[in-house]
Amino acid sequence: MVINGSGNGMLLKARGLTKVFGGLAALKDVSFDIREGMIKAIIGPNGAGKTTLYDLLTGIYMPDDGRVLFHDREIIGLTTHEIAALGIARTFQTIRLFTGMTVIENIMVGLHHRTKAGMLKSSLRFPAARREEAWMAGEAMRYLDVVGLEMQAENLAGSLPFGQQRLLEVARALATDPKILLLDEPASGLNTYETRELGEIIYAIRDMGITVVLVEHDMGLVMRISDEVLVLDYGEIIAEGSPESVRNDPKVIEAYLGSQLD
Amino acid sequence: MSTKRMIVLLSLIALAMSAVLITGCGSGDGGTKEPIKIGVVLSESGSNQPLGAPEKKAIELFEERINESGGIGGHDVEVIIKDDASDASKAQQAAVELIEQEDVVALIGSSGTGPTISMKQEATKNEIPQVCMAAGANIMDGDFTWIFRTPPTATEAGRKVLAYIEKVLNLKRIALLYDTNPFGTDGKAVIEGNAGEYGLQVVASEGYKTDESESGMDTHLTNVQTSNPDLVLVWGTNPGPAIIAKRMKDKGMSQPYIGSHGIANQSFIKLAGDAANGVVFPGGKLLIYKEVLDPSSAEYKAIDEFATAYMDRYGEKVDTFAGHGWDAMLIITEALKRAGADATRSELRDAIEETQGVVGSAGIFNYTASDHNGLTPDDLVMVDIANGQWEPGQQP
Amino acid sequence: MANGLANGCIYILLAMGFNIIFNSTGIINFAQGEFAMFGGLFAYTFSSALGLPLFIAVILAILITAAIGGVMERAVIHPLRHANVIAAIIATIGASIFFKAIGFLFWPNEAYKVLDFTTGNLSLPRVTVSRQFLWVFGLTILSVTLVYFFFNKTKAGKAMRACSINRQAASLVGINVSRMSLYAFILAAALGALAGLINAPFAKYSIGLFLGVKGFTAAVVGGLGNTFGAVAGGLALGLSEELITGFLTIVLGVSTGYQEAVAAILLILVLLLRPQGILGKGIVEKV
Amino acid sequence: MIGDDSKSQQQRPHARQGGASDRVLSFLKAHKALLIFAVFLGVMPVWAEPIASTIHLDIVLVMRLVGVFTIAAVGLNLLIGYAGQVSLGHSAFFGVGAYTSALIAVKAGFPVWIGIIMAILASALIGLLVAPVLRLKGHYLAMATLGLGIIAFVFMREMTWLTGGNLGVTSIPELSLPGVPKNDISEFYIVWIIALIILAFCSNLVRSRTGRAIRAIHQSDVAAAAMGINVSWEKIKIFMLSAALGGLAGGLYAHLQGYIDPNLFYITLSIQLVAMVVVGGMESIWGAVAGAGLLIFLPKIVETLPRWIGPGVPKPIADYSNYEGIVFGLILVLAMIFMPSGITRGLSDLVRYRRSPFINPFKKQAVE
Repeated sequence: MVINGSGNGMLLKARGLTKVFGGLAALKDVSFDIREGMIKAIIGPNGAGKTTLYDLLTGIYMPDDGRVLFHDREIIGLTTHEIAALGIARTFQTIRLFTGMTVIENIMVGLHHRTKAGMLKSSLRFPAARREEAWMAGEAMRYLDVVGLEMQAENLAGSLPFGQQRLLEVARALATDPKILLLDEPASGLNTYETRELGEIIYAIRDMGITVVLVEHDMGLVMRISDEVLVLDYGEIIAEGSPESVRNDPKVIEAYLGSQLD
Repeated sequence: MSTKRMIVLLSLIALAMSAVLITGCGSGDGGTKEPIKIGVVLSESGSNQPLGAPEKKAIELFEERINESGGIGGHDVEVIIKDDASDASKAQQAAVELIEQEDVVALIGSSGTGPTISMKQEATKNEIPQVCMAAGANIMDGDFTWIFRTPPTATEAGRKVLAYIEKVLNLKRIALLYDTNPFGTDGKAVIEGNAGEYGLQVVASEGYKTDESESGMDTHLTNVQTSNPDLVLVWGTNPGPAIIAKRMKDKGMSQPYIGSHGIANQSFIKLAGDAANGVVFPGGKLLIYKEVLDPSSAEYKAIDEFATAYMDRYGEKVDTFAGHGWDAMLIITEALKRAGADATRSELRDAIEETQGVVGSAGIFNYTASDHNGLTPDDLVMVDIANGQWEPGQQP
Repeated sequence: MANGLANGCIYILLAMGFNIIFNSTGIINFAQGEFAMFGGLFAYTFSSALGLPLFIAVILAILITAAIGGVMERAVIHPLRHANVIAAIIATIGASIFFKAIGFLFWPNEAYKVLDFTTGNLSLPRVTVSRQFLWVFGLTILSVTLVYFFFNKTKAGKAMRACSINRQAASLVGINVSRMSLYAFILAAALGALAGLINAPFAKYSIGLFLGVKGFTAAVVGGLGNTFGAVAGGLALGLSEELITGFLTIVLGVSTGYQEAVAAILLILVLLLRPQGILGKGIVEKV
Repeated sequence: MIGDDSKSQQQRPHARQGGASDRVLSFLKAHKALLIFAVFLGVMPVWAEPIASTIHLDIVLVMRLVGVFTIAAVGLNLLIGYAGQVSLGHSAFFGVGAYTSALIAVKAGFPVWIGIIMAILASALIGLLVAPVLRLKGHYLAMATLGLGIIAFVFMREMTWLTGGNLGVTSIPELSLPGVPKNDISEFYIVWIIALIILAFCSNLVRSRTGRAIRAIHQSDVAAAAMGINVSWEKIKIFMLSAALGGLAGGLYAHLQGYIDPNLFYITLSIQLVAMVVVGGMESIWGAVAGAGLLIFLPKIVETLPRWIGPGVPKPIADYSNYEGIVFGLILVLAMIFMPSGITRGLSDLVRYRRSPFINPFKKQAVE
C-alpha cells in the first residue's frame, strides 16, 4: 500500500487498519484522514470498534494489518508512551485518573515527558530540578484554568464529582502538549449544562491549535461542534463527511435503527 | 505543630519515661550476698527450638540445685536466660544486653552455630568468657581466647564414624547423604575431608532437604544406589535420617546404615519405627551410660545424678542437648569454685581454660590454651539400635 | 520415574487447591501449604496419638482442615473481597504465618510419624512398587475424578465454574459469589489436607511454605486457574525435579543442594515465557 | 511528627517559588518532621543509655537494627506502596548486599565503606538482571519474586567456595569512621545518619517528577503510558533503587553483626520486610520507620516484661517467643482488614479528622 507524501494538511492518516480478537474482526480495513485543526467525530453503535481504534492509534494494541502515519511518520509498532510523546493524547471511556493523587499532581504527570529531571537530581533537589518543579506547578495551573478546575488543585482527584473528573482527564491529556487529542465519550455521564460547557472547552482546545477527535454518543454535541463525522459499524466505515451528509445517509440510519431494535 | 513545641514534648516524654522506669525497677533482692550472674542465650523458638528447650530445662535445674546446696562461697547463682529465636542478630543483641545491662560474669550460648558466632564476637570484644552448646566447626575459627565448647563436634563424631567403618566394618565405599542445613554440611565437610586418611572413599555425596517427601528421598537413594556403595552414611537431624532409614528398608537396600550424633534421640526411633533397627550411630555415653559404663566410675555417677534429677524434676529422660546445657553450667561453676566467687571475667576465663578432668554428661572435659573443645572421640561411643532400644555397639 | 510421579501427585492436589481458590476469588492463597501441614498433623494426632483407626483419622483430618479453610475464608477473605491484590496477598501470608505458629504450638517436635496406610511392597511383573505409592496414586486419581465430577455434574460445581469465567456475570444471574468463595476454600483445604496426608508419614509444622511453593509452581506450569492443568503441571514438576537431581550430580557434578531452586527457576521461566502455562490457551492478564 | 506525612507535603511544591539562594531554608521547611526526628535520635543515647540496665532494654542497640531495617523497608515501600509492585524477594537483595560487603572486607581486605558501596551497586545490578519479572503483575509478580528469594538463598548456601555456605562469613569488621571511637553508640549514629539521608532522599523522590510517575503507574499503568511515561523503564528504575537500598541495608547489617550466614536471608526476611511496609503504612515514608520500629521493638519489649514485673508475669507472656508467629500473623491479617493504610495513616487520620482509624470491612459496600 502506498500513501502519498505530505503537504496536504493531513495530520494523521490511517490505512487499512484491521484488528481481530479471537476470530472476530473488531476493525476491518479502516482508512481515514484527519486534517490539522479540525474537530472530527467518530460515531457508531456500541461495539462498532471505536475504542479499539483509539487503542490502535495509541499503541495499546498492535493492529493485525494496516498503517498509521502521524506527521508522515509510521507510528504502528511504537509503544504507547512513545506515541504520547510524539503528540497524540487521549482520554478514556471509563475514567482513568490517578485517583489517589491530587488534581494538580494529575496534571503534573501529564507534563512528565516535557520535563527531564532524573531520579537523582530531583531527589537531591538540584537547583535545575527545583526550577523545573516550579515551572511544572505554574504550567499545571494554566491547564486547570482551561477546564475551570483551578480551585480544586489541592483536592484528591478521586474526590471530584464525576463531571469534573472528565474535565480533569481532558486537562491532563492537554498537559502532554499534544498535536491531536483523542476524546473517548467525554460527554457520557454529564448533564446538559456540563455538556454545553464541554462543547465550549473543545472549541477552546481547537483554538489552541490542537486537532480534536471525539468518539461520542451524544448526537446533539456531535452535530453541533464537529467539522467532520466518521461512522463505524461492525468495524467498518459506513459513512464519512459533514454532519449534515452523515445524518441523512441511509446506511447510518439503518445501522442506528438496527442496533436499537436488538 | 511547631518544631519547638514538638521538641519540648519529646523531651518531656523521654524524661517521664526514664523517671517511671527508674523508680519502677529499683527494688533490690535484699539478700546478704550479691548473686553471681550468668547470662544464657539459647534458642527457645525457631529452627533450633528442639535443642534450646532441653538446654534451658537443664540449666534451670542446675541453678536450682547449686543454690539449694549453698551456691558458690555463699553467693547464689542467678541465671538470666534470653531467647535468640535461632537468629544470629537476636543472639548478638541478647549477648550485649547481658554483658552491659546485667553485668554477667560469663555467658552460656547459644544452641545453634550462627547465633553462637555472633555472640562470640561480643564476648571477645568485651572480654567475657563464653561457653557454647553448638557444634559448628567454624566457631573456633579465628580468636577463640574467650570461647569454650561443651558438645562434641562434627570432627570428633566424624572421626569416630570413620574409624568404625575402617576398623569394625572393614568397608571402603561410603555413600554420604547429608542434610543441607548447617549440621549436615558441617558433617559433610569433615567426612569428605578425612575419609582418605582412613583409607575410605566417598562415592556419592547427596544433599537433601529435611522437608523432602518420601519419594523425593527415593530420588536421592536411587542416585546413591547407582554409585554401588558398601554402606550409607547419613548426616542430618530428624526427620530426614528417619525417612531415609524407612525408605531403604522398603526398597530392600541391604547396605549398613550409619548415622550421625544428630539422631541420638528417641524421636529417631519413634519416627523410623522398625527401620531404626540395625542403625549404628556415634553418641554421647549419656544415652546408654547404664550399658557402657562401670557403675563405680566417676562418669557413671555424674551422669546418673544428672539423669535422675532431670527425671524427678521434669518427668522425662535426659537427652544430649540437656546434657550440653548441664555441662556448660558445670564447667563455669567448677571454674568459679577454683577462682573464687568474686573472680573477674578474665580470672574466670583463665580458670575455665585450666579445666582438667571435669566429668560432665558428655564426657571428661580437658581444656588447654590450644584446645577449647574439651572432648575427644573417646568420649563418644558407637550405639546400635536393636528392637527399638539403644545398645552399645562395637567400638573401633 | 515412580518417585517423580509420586511427588507429582502431591503437587497436583496442592495445585488444584490453588486453582479452585483462584478461580472463585481471584486470590492466590499463600496459606495453601499450611492446609497440607494440618492434614498431616491431624492425621498423626488421631491415628498415632489417639489410636483411632487410620481410615477414620484420615477422614477426620480432612474434615477439620476443610473447616479451617472455611473459617479462614469467612474471617480473612470475606472482609477483603473488595480490597486490592496487595492486601489479599499480605492477608493470606499473615494467615499462613498464623497457621504455622499454631502448628508449632501444638506439634513442636521436629516431625511426627503418621501410620502407614499399608507397608511393604507390591511385586508386579518386572517392577516393584511400594504399597504407599499405590495409595498415593489411587487417592490422587480418585480426587481428580471427584473434582471433575463436582465441577461438571453438580449444581454448586457448575456455579463455581461460572464464577471462574466471569464473577460479575455469575452474580448477575443469581449465583451467590460469596458462598462460592466459601466452598472454594473448603474444597481447597480438603485437597490440601489430602496432599499433606500423602506427603506424610512424616508430618511437621514447618512443611507449609515448602509445599506451597511447589504447589503454586505446579499450578502455574499447568496454567493458573485451569483446574485440570494442575494434573499436567504437577506431573511435569515432579518428573523434572527428579531428572534434574540426577543431572546435577551425574552430569554437572555439583551439589544436589541446588535442587531446591529447581521449582523456583521453573516457576519464573514459565511465568515469563509461557504465562498461560503448558496447557493454557488464554492470555493471563489483559490490559 | 507522624501527622506531617508525605501527603500534606506533596501539596506544597507548587506553592514554593523562592529563589535558589535560600535552599537551606526551604530544605528545613520541607523536612520539618525529619529534622525533629533527627533531633530526637540525636539525644536518644543521652537518656536511653543510662537507663538501659534499669529497663533491661538497650534502646540504642535495638535502634541500630531499626535503622538498618528502615532503610530496607523504605526502599521496599517505594516499590510496593508507591509503584504498586509487590516484591516477596527482597531478602535476595539484602543478602547480596550483606555478602558483597562482607566478602569485600573480609576476603579482599578493602575498607568497610568500599564494601558498602559495592553492596549497593551489586544489588542494583542484580535488580537490573532480574527486572524482566516486572512484566508480571499482582500475584504473579509476588510469586516470581518469592522464587527469586529462594534461588538467591540456595545460591548463597551452595556457592561454598565464595560464601562459605552454611558456615557463613565470620569476623566482618565493624562500621567505623576515621577518628570516631568504635562502639555501639557510634554505630547507632552512623546507621541513623545514613537512614535519615535515605529518608530525606526518598521523601523528596516521591514528591518529584519520578515519584509522581511511579505513583501514576500504580493507579493506572495504561493512563500513565498515555501520558508519555515509559512504564516499564520507570518500573525498572524504581526496582533497582529499591534493590540498591535493600543492598545498602544488607551491607550495614553484615558489619553490625560481624557474622552472616545464608539462613539469615531466607524468605522469612522478605516477609518481615513486607510486613514492616504494610503495618507501617504503604505510600508513606514514615510508615517504614514506624513499621520497622514496631516489629523490631515489640518482641523485645514483651521479652523484657518478666524482668520488669518479676516472677508474677503470666506464663503466656513469659513464653512469648512461642506465640510470636501467632501475634505476627494476626497483626498482618488484622492490619489488612481494619487498617489497610497502615498505622501512620490510621493515626494521622485519627488526629486530623477525629475519625476512627479502623474501617469496618463488614459494612455493605456498593458493587463497582
